Amino acid sequence: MSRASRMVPIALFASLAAIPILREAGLPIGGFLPLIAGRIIIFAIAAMSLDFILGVGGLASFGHAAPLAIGAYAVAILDAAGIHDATIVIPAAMLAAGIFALVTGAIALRTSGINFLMITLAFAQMVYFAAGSLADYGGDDGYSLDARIMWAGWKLSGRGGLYAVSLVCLFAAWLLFRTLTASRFGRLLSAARQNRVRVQSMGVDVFAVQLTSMVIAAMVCAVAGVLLANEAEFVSPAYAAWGRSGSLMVMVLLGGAGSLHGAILGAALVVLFEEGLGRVTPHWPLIFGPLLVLSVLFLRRGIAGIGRGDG
Amino acid sequence: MTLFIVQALNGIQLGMLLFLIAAGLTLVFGVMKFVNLAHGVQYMIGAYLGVTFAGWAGGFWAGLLLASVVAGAFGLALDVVIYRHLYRRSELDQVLATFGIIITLNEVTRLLWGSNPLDMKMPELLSGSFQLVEGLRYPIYRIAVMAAGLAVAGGLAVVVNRTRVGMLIRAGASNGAMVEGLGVDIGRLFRIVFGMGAMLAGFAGVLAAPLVSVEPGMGDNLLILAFVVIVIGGVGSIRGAFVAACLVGLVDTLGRSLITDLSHAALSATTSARVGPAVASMLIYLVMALILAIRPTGLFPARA
Amino acid sequence: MAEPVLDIEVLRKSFGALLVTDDVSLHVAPHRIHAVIGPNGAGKTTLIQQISGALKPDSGRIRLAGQDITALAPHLRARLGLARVFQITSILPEYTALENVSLAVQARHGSAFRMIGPSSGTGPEPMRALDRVGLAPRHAIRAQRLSHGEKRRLELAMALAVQPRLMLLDEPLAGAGPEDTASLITLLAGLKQDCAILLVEHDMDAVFKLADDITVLALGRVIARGTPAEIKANPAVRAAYLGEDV
Amino acid sequence: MITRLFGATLLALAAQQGVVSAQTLKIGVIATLSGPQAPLGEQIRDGFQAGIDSLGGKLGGMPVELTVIDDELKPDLAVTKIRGYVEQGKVDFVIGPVFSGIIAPIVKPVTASGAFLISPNAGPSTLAGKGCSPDLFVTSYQNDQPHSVSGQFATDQGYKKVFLIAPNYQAGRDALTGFKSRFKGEVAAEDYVPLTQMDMQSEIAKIADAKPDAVYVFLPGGLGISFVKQYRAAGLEKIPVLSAFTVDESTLPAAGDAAIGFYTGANWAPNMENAASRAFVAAFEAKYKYVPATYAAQAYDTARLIDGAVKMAGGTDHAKLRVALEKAPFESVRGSFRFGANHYPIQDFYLARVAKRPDGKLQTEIQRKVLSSDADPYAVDCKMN
Repeated sequence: MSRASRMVPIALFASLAAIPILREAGLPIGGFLPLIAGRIIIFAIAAMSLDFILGVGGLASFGHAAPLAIGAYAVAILDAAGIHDATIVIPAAMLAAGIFALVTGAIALRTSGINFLMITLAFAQMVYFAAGSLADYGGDDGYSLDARIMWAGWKLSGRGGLYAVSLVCLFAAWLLFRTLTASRFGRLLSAARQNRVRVQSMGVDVFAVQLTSMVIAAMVCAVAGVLLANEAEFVSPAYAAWGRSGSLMVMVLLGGAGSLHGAILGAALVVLFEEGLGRVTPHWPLIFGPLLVLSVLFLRRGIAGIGRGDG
Repeated sequence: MTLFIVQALNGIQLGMLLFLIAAGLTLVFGVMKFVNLAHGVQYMIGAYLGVTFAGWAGGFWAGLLLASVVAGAFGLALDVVIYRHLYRRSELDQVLATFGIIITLNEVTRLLWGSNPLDMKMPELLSGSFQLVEGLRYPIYRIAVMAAGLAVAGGLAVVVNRTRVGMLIRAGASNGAMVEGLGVDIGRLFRIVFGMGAMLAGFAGVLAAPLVSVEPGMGDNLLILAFVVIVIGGVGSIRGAFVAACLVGLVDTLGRSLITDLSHAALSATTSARVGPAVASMLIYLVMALILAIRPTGLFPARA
Repeated sequence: MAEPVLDIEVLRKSFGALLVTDDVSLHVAPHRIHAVIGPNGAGKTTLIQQISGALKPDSGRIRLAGQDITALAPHLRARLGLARVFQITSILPEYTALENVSLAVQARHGSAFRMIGPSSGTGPEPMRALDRVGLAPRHAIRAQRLSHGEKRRLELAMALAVQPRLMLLDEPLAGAGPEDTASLITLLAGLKQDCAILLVEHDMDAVFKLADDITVLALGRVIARGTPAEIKANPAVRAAYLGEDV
Repeated sequence: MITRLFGATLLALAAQQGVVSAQTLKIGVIATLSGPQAPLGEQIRDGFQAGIDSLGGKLGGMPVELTVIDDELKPDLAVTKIRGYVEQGKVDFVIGPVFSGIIAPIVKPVTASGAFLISPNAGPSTLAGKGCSPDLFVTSYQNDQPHSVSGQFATDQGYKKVFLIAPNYQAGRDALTGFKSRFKGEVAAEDYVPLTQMDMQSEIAKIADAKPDAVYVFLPGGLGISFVKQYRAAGLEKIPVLSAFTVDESTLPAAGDAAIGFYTGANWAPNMENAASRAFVAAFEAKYKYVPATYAAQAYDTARLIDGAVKMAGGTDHAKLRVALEKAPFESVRGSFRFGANHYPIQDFYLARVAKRPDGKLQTEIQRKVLSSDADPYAVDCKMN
């Protein structure tokens, strides 16, 4: 691994950790940057989980908003039942998303290429419409949480608390996916992307490898959904909309597929453009759109690939 | 029963509109391996140009002709300037770049024409309705849309099955390397296919303009439907696109009312009021997932 | 005669009206190279695909070392000792030569699903396999940067690493230059110490040099079988195939 | 150390600025300004600005520091943007949003920051009843009301059988519930269409088949435009269409002459006969070159409400402002206007009809009053104090 690719993630985590500290120290960061950074972290977790299956495993899911929304709805449903204990909410969210990925993945993995893209989209759309029909949880209007989740009696009501927890989750996700990618399992997953038939002819059940990776990715993404619900204190079917799946995919590809920390860069860029530049001008797509085109034409490996050459 | 016939007609008509968009998409993807998300933008541009040209040139027909041609030319220009560089890139690169094109052009449209929906007048000749059966009238314009779709389908069938270009398109869809091996100017073939697809999508946009609301982003939802169509039909297959477009059109109209009725019959009133509409909305996705689960490459895959 | 490693009985497969495998029976004995030849469209590739599990036969039976594998998934066939070298070179381009082989070894040990710990460390076996095909000095090179002939060798090393009972070689010499061909033939001839081989190859010189037994297919059916000498002398084969080609 | 010094200096600077900004009124407008629903957000933005302009650029005698925020119709994004805004400094009022799906998540962040949230359009039942808040005011209506107007009208007319259509989402289902709450006849069918549907033909076929006495539709935006065009083309003119948010000034330019004769339930229309309304419409059309719809009128009223309340409270003291706001000390373009106990309006509702003005533009015109001083049914559940 090159030095740059070791330094970049460290720098990223350091600057994300520094934002609230600097704010406490009185720097004029304003209320907006920590808020945006909080969302960058949450979307980075979701995007990184997508990068694991898409960048490493070559499974281009166009429905990754589904586990995000399932995580968020787990929060809503338990909230309505008066349950806010993180040690129940988070495992429940992960379990639900895992089961969803297990069932839909088993069907989706029969296809490949553009058909895989579309069948995963189809499953996410089903989640979207199903969420909209949950009249007890606000239907299409969404559901306002009574309270945020808490852990061992410690309430995540303050901004700082949720931010810290999110950052820890992102770091944990990064460690997890890095370990997985470097492991034999990760090698197999990547090998199956490079040459599915060869891996099969080595006696490996490619289907099982890919399905396992999809379940893991969905479970991690569900954690992002839990955090997103708590950050907004609101849950809505919009979390499962296809635009959201597309946006996660843009984060991964723009950041540099397969690099994991590229997902953080991609999430940062997308959120900064949409929510940062979006504050300055509603015409931000006029800048962001061409940027996407140029990044494809001139950066072959996303932002994380800048300066690394072709190696 | 009359309702059933009308619903079926509506389904076919929606299917024809979808086919016009899906035909270009499936060929571009089949022949060039190019995932063009911005294909829906061509539909939007067609509709906007149609409204504008109809205003300038005084009438629907001039608008239809001019807008189809200009939309096709615009698509070609995009192809020459940008898309051409993406042909040999991965599908995901293509997705990212053409997504960038979508959000840019949606915003440009908003800047040029404003965010308020526009009005397109129906041509005198085709406005009005005729008596389908006693007490039920059907709009002439819809029959015209259906006829246009069928004519294009027929024309494409002739081009694809009977001409040299068509032979190359078929060959390209099943084996691209072979076509190049034949010493054909593949770039020119690509541009013919691309221009044709862009023009058809623009044509569909003008046709739809008097029926729907012309607004920025109007192509996005239709694009998803068009992708559903080409995936169900089997990527690269015109025949598949035609069959799947009719299927999606019919499922979306007939299936929706059927599901609502079924859920009324099978479930209690409150449950069916919740479940029925949700299932109706996701029906085409259920159908697509089901078809792909059974036939992972779609109904009529072009590739062996 | 020892029990055959591969035992195919009255295999039949059709695409629509086209019968591509017409009651084919075939037996490969241990430590022998069995070549399948025939003109284009004879059904060789379809046969290979049915053996490897990519295609399902309409009827008939395939046994590997006595076990019925007719309906088994491809990766399970591989676990029973079926290795494959493809017509178009099939390797993992982003990994080094050593990593390619290591992965194959891990797959055989069943340790490939391990999620914790580094991916390396499979003992001397992968290096030995590379050495066997003459690629040991190139072990640290990314597979996509190897020459065509080296990629072929790497693929053979990967096939060897699963310690197969039977190796399916689908045109292993396709695209190789004269020098590569000569050394590959030597290498292939040595492989039958390890396992039985089913060879599909267009290069007739190579076939007659390597094969112990030959089965000739034409239009999906077996038209002759025997030793290379018998096949060369068979008038039906000469008429249907050799006459046009050689 | 240096950082801390630096920070202290900045804090001091910020505090100074705070003194200055106390003399201006800090107001944020949050509305949907991108995507297909943007025209509604633009009406709100322009209507509110027109309100400020009508008072010489000041509200309650104080200069206004106005920030416009686009919620993009994404609830979580709206929350972030609104939080970022209210946390930057003391905000007095947040005006918005357009849609009920956005108001629920922003109520808490806005009111918790010490600002008032005044909704110029969205009026969900949840916030009218148990979820009502002392710092939330709604200047539009409770969502059920515009629908129940048509229900009442249908009953008044003696329609026996009415066919209902709405989009397949919460507001759509609420709309039909609202209609049915005052309709005594038979419901021929309740037809829910996907929000993204482009084509209404199959609904129209069902109407033709059912032969109802009237049709009630709630089809906002593009859905309504498609419906209006296709309804005329299908030759169903004889069956009257009652509606809400389907034919209004935001969709009429696109729907065209096909919309003439459609009925809509409303609390205001551009031809409303009072001085405040006439002044508003004239000034609005002169500046923005389009006919205002109720969205703009309600936003205009909101600006005038703030003006009156700040004047009455003599400043921006929160408790005094609330008392003043509750008295609704302004002259509404709707004529009679007051707040109920849940801070939702009590007002008259009318049946309006689409017509062509002498200048060729289309607008809705009031036909007759259907409900007088109507209060929403959820107010009884509101226990504010």
